[in-house]
Amino acid sequence: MILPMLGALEAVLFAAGSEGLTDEELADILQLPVHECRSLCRALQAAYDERGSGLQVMELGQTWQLVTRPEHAVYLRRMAATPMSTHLSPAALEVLAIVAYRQPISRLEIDHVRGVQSDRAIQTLVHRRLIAEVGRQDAPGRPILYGTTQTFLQTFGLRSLEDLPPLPEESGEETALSLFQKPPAWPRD
Amino acid sequence: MILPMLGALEAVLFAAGSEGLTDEELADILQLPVHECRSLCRALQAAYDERGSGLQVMELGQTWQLVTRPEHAVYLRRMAATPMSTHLSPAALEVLAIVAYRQPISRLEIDHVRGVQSDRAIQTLVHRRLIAEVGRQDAPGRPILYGTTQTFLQTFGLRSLEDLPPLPEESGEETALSLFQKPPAWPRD
Amino acid sequence: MALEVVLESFTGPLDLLLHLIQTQEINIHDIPIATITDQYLAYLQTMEELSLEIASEFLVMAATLLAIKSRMLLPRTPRPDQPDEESEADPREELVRQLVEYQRCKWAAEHLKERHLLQSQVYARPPMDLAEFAPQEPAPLTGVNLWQLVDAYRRLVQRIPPERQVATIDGPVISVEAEMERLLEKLRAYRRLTFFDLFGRTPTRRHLVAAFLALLELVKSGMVRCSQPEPLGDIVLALQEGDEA
Repeated sequence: MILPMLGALEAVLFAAGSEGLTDEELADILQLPVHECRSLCRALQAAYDERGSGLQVMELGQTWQLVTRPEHAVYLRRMAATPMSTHLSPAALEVLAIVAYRQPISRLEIDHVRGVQSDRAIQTLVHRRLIAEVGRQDAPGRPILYGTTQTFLQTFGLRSLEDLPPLPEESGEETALSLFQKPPAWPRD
Repeated sequence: MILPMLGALEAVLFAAGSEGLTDEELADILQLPVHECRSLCRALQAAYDERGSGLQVMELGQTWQLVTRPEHAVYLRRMAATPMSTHLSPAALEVLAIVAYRQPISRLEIDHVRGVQSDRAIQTLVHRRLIAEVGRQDAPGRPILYGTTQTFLQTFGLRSLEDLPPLPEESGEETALSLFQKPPAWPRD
Repeated sequence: MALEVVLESFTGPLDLLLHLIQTQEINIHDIPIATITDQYLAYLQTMEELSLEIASEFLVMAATLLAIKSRMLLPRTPRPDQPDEESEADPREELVRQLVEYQRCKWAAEHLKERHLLQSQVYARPPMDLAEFAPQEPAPLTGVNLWQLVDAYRRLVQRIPPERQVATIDGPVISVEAEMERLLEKLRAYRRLTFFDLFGRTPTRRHLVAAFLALLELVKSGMVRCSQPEPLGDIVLALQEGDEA
């Protein structure tokens, strides 16, 4: 009985990330009494320790979390130092462009423009300090608003945001105008 | 020797999360030859499978990722309160299948296989980044040629296009084969 | 024709034909064209009776089926201008070839659907914040320039399906109050901005007017200070210290 639930607990803690989950949240998700969740967590903890995993189950504050072990910090340091790639993925570049031209902008608005979820790309850009939280939207949940950073300006050789090339009017908005409006010539490469 | 590195690999894949890590990045971080990284990943994969973990090691696109197992989706959905991933219409799936197996392919050729116009389905797929323009056909009007993307591989849990199952052979129908022919490089079975 | 068949949606004429063939377990390579044509036409008729829109491709296929049917009725004689070794090709050949190919497409689509469903049940976790492990600032980005960024945006705009504009409806009234809030929000984030930072990318003229009025209001109420460090230079706007904390 406990074994299949151990796998479920593992999956749930994994996906929860650095926020962790409280006993009560776990009880709710796994549909188990709180005390059973606690013993399940301890069982998983023991199992991880036993097999010398690179991860461990920790009770931090009031939450259970899956975290890396300190002995692997050296690899994480190397990973942090050598960025996963020196260039940006097309998705990240797209998000960066949206933030640059439409800041301040929320994650939801970015998702809406792109038609796909952008969490990952946003996280990458925040991590690379190309965008940062610049405020909160006055809306339910007070969503984070993103804007570009000083690093962004430096990376792209801009004095200020004014230096961003103007864009053609967006499609969908006042389509009639586009008939008479010549899009600026885009230099290639 | 391999055991301590398994823990390191686990920690590093955990930290990379949904970004995943390529063979080369792993080699760089773990300071191991690329081929050893690959066997290490496969060893970790086997270890996870063996102990019935809630997690699994997957090769998606060109990256190794640590992800949850589908059987725990019920708990994760409860946790994330995420809607089921938006499904694709039958028409979009048809177009995607044609592009996946016959890329690069033009809209006209897609229309021809389906016997019906595919503009809208193509637009949906482009918008969702499952297919993209990969070139132009050397024909009048230089029509756009479509191919699948990295997102496609990730979304469908494929390591590479080679993971697509071979299409059922049509016995004795030479003509049919010629149209849905696989590129010669693809492994049979 | 059963009603459930009518209500089922077919992605195209080939989909419908394949459905008719499969439900009757007909050999795809030897289609009884007269029967299938009748059934196909009956289907279209039912659709019409239900006032369902029939895509033009369905009608083209109907014409094709009728053409094949009539050619099947004609005696097949070798034509003198085509000294073919065998008798004239089967009029169904092209259609069969299309159907066989489409069948494989359906097979592949079904397979992809299953894979998609399976993969949608797999969850990853967001990448860990490695900031505490990073020795200093993340390594500078290389190999990307401004034009790539602009291009990315332009491509994005192209990729987004154009909204079908049926009628022009005047946009929402932009309130000066809302604009004041927005400008303040921006200034709170940046502390100091030039005039163009604030207005350079205002989407429409209406927005621009509202934003400008809002700025005047803010200056009047003393919440924002304007200065022009050099003659004809950029106007610098700053949040009045101590006012907003």
